[in-house]
Amino acid sequence: MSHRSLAAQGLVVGYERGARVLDGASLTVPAGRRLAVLGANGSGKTTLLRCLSGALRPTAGAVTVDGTQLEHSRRGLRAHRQTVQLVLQDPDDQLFSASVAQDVSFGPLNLGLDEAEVRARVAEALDLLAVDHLGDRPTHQLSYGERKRVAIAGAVAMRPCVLLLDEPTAGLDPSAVTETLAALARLQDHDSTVVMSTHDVDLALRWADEVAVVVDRTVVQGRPDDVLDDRPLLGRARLDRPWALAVGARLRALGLLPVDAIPRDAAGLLAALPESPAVRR
Amino acid sequence: MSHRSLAAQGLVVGYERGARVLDGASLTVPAGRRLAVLGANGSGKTTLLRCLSGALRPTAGAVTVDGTQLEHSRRGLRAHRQTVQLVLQDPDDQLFSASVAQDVSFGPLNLGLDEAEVRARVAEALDLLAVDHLGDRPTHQLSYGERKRVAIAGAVAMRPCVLLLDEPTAGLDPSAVTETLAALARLQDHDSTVVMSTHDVDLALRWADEVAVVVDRTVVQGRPDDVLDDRPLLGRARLDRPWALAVGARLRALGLLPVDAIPRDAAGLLAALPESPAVRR
Amino acid sequence: MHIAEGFLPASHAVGWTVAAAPFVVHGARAVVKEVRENPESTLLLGAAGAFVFVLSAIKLPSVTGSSSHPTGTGVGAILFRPPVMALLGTVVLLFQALLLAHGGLTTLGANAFAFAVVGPWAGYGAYRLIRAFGGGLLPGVFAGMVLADLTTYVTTSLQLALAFPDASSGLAGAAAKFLGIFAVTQIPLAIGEGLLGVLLFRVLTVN
Amino acid sequence: MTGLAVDDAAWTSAWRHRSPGDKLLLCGGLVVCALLLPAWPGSVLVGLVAVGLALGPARVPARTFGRAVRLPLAFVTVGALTAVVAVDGDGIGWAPDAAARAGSLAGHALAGSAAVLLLATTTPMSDLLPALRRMRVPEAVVEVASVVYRLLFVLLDSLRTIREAQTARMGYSSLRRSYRSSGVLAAAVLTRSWDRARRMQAGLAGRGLETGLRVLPEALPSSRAFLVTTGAGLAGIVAASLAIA
Repeated sequence: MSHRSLAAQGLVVGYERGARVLDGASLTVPAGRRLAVLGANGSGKTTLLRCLSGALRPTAGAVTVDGTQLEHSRRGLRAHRQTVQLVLQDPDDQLFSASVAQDVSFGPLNLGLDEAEVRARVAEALDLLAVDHLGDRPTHQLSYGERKRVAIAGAVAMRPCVLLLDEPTAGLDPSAVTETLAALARLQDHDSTVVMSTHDVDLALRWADEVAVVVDRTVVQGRPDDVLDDRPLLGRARLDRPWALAVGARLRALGLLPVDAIPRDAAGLLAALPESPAVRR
Repeated sequence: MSHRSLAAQGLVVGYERGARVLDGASLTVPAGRRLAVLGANGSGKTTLLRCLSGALRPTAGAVTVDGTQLEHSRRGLRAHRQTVQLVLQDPDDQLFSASVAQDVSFGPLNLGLDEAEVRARVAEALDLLAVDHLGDRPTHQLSYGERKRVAIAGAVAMRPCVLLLDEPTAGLDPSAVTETLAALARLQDHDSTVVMSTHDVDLALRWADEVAVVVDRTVVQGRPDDVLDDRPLLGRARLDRPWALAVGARLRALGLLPVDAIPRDAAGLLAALPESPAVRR
Repeated sequence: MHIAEGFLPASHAVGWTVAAAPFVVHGARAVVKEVRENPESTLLLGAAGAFVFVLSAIKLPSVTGSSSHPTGTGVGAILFRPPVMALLGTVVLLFQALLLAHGGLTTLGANAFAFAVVGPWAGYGAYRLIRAFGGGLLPGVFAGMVLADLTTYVTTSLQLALAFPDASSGLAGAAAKFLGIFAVTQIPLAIGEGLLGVLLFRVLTVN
Repeated sequence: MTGLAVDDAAWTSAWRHRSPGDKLLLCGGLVVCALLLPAWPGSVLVGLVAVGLALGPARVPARTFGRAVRLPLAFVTVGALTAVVAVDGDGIGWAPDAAARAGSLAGHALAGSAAVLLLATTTPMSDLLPALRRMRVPEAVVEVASVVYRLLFVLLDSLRTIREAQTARMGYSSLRRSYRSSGVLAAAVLTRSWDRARRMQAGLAGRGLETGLRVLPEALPSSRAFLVTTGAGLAGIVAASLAIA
């Protein structure tokens, strides 16, 4: 397992019902950097991730790993699946075994690893996601947030170089979001490049090194503070401008923030602001 | 249909698996005001709403409408249902018909209304939720956000005085959230009191007239800018402090906001801040 | 494989409809009674029917690489009993005819007789017999699933043979032909369905 | 969610808002004609009319119609060939009139299938099921069928997603693993179906589930012109067939 660079060039995906979902979408996932894929529901985020994972074969365009093109043959897909893993949004459709440990062992067992190695992989994955205490619990007794993390563990046990997560924080409460982000940071340290899709622009600004906005069937990629400050783009993408960029811009204009300070969240903003000149209550 | 005051006193709910979910929870939904019920996942938000709707009978405590206590008899529940409707988080739990219009007609038909009246109610409900264009689309072709609004329409067609919504915005993208909030405002104008549960503190601050935090098996109710600024309480409830309160407090301390200004969102904050004294680029 | 629309002569279509009707009506009565006593069971029965429909969308893995789908009526008969399966099976056939163009409307009776009556009863009978003689759950499920699948195809073959007797060897020759084409080829797939049933019940009983 | 092609066509067909009774009458009439009239020219006429109406006024995508007809075509080909092969002690040969008999069988079946498909691609199940009620099918059965219709899409969606997740984790990389994964998949879909039913019970209780699942079908009024044309068209097919045959 090591960080790898995953990319897509000129993806075209057309559904049978007529309209194209993606039409010339290109994207680069730089090895070892956090990429957030942003888009409204129905924009094609999930379709893009499914193409990257090999689950969906685009009508045109190519997916490459470190420059080598993905072949949609049995053999090509098998190799790709050991490099790239996708975790879909709804954990219920990814947990299909009775117990947590059993579910996480599904992938490693299919890789033909021996029992000791499978156990080690399961333990490692549960540990990375901080769900090791759930190992022998039945999957249907878990909370939504726990199920989401166990579903991620199932993919992590395959030791992917790139992990694609579709809306990993959707439906989670703030503390579960914090735990999930901590787990993703551990995965990153453990040499998996992490890509997440989300429609939460504030989260993307706070978390990502780079963002890719899926808009008008294509992708606009760049730095979070550039792309997420591009109001016409956000309007077309039906996304909001992160509050921190809006408020930060005004405070810089007021001279309260240094001209080069671009706070990404409340903590960053408060830290960058001067301490109160007024008397505290 | 008219606004009614719904309340719960000293609710105790114990699950079979041992621990109590609620233990002495009291809550008042003031007629015609927006109440947000806040809590982390698993805190008992849904249980509380189910008690209020009559779906769950508490071990102890009472639910009242305009002071009259809910009886858990067939007759009592039937009357209650015409006053209070609950919409669950997962729309697939409530949409049993493949035709949107047929699904919405289910409730009114069960009220024993005649065909013309049922059709009128269906049309009204679809209109209020701005999903009238979906009337003849199949449920299984709708997006998640569309299904959520159709599920709300199914409850609205019962013309409830109080509408309880469990996480109506969870999983929705920003534009779908905006549309849902607009629909809720129309319902409010249409004389339904709206209660929503959420774990999004920023949304609660922005939307609610009052908030009720479910914490430690009980409920703390009050004004959003009071309750959501109570950091020890939020800590116990595993919720974040809304960024607007944190940033607002600092800017007041810096003398940039009037002492009585409590902005609830980015737009409010920007409006309350002075225009830039510096030269604009 | 269900008999396509228009393939059976009218008299056969009517005859098989009459033959299947008592079983389906019996099943409908059972369902009506169940729903009257317990309105919520509408949802459970609907879910059961949807499950049987969806089960036939699972691809049975096969050595040759050609794919085939389980009938699913064996597992349905074991879980929900043959009378209910007679009705649910017929509903599923109606849906397959109208959503997948698989089967037909005038051949619904004939297909129901094979798929929703004979298959479930044979499968359920085999399952009960094995259980009664002290066989375990899984052998019972295996036999039930294999038999439900196989008897469905045997019945379909015989229905076709009855409709189209062989020009020189008559009914027997026709039966041999249709069984050879539609039933013998099904044997490995029926065994596959049995295996699938065993795996399914093994997962269920572990839970 | 991706649906089933025939169902998608039904919801978007230009005949979606025609009365289901009218369409049943037309398609039922065509099916009966396909069954009872001589294959030449009866079946040919029925087939041409059914396909013409589907692709013409009903605006069903030709691709959907063509794909859907493949399944009956396969059955009819194998079935008809088997029927016209003669076997006896000496071996295998063609029955007398093999070509004519096979043609007639295929004609009846393909015309009938096209007529059923015309109904299927223009009328969603949720419009057809209320019509069953008028045919004296018990309310409870119609309600169960309508829940089947809703849930099969929910379960198909689960099935596809679970299978995709299993595939990604190498669940179908050998025959043995494929079997194991399929068994797990079937069990998972079964538990989902129970779970769905249970959750819907809770979800619908507040809207009055204890009185059943009655719904109000859309008002899709019958068209006199459509009925007259149907009657005249069917009579024409019958007359032409009897005259020519």
